[in-house]
Amino acid sequence: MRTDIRIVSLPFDPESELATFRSSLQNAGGLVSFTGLVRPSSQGGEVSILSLQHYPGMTERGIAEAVAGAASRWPLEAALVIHRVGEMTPHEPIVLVATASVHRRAAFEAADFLMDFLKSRALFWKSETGAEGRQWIEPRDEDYADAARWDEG
Amino acid sequence: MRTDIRIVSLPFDPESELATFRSSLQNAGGLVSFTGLVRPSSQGGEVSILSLQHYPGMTERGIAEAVAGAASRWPLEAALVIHRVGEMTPHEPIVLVATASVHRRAAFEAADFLMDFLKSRALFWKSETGAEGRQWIEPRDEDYADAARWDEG
Amino acid sequence: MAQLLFFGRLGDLAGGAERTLGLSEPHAISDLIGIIGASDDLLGSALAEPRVRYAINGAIVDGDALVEDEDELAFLPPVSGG
Amino acid sequence: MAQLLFFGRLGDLAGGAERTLGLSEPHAISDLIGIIGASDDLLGSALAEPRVRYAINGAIVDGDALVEDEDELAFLPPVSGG
Repeated sequence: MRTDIRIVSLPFDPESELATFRSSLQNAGGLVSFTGLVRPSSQGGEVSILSLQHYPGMTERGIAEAVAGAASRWPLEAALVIHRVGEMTPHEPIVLVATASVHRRAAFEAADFLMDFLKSRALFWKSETGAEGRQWIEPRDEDYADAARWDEG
Repeated sequence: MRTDIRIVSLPFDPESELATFRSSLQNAGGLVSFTGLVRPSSQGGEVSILSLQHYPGMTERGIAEAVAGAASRWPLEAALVIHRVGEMTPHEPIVLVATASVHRRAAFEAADFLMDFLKSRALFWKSETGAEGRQWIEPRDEDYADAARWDEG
Repeated sequence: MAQLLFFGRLGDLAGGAERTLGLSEPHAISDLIGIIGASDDLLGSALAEPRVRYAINGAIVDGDALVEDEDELAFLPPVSGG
Repeated sequence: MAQLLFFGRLGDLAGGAERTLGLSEPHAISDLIGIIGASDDLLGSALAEPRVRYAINGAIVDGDALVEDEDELAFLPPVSGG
């Protein structure tokens, strides 16, 4: 399987990345993508800046292990993970996950699995700055529950 | 929910459609897309031309009902379905489904649901032309089983 | 004239996706299949297969439904998915 | 000098994401937390919270692991997801 994993500190263009990803495919019949966007508000109210911190090296290795896990569960032709770090403003893309497979279901499940990993287990620390100042965020119970769906029984 | 449903007989560019779709979003935190591509081979061997027929009007109404069904199950901000008909060659996009929601899981499930509908219940008739001539295709058992996952118990 | 539409492989059997049929009075779809089958056995039995669905003017109906002279009657074999 | 890294809210408490610490001999992480806590009570108890994980040179370890003078010791609070 071809994999492309990148942590980027500058804005990226999800659609041009997807176009490149699609043009690389040989046999895949389907491509699933998830694009995560900075939301203009959260539980705490309006958000003006979202800031994401990672642990260079260790964060990438964790994501690479999750991608390898996806490749061992599903027959994928290629997978792409691009994750933004640093300071972002509402509506900017934070994350792009794309998976391609001969089988539609495999591409869906692998993208879903990778997003659950990124949302609950990848080494990212997030703070939001709004009217009330800056606040550190922890995963929602929902994110832990989503990720636990894939654990061995 | 904003919906955009189109049956097109000329090639379309999934990534430029996705860019337009993304730029329309106000509150969505996530966008899921599925892009289906003509595969260069199938059970019957190499495929040189894929031909898709639809029933103008009735096919669109069926898809619109499925999109309305998705909107009633999941909190979606927007949904996009573009489906190609006519003659296509390998690697050309056949279908693009995109869903956007505040909730990641809703966007994933709605896109998955719509693809299952399109693959097994939408009014499309497909033939493949290869070395052996032209052959009409019926859905795989897998497609029926995928679609049945969403039926009321 | 009623407009008959044959989708998928039915179009190959009918030698074309469309055909017109003058109806002096309403006929049930099953009767029309009988009339078509009288002159084209292969097409008639393909149209009568239980997996073939019928639509009059874009609405799914069963074989008892009556077709009138201005109607569009479509024969829909199992769909193959997009 | 050992390099200490404080992620997420721990960086705010430590007054910076990085700090160096000269170690004449190896120390268990739990001992180092005690040393830090002696001069900064708030940071010390935040580092000792059970949900905080430790990594030495990029590998997750437990509190008994020994930190040497050239090591990078990271304090990882619960991740918040991408």
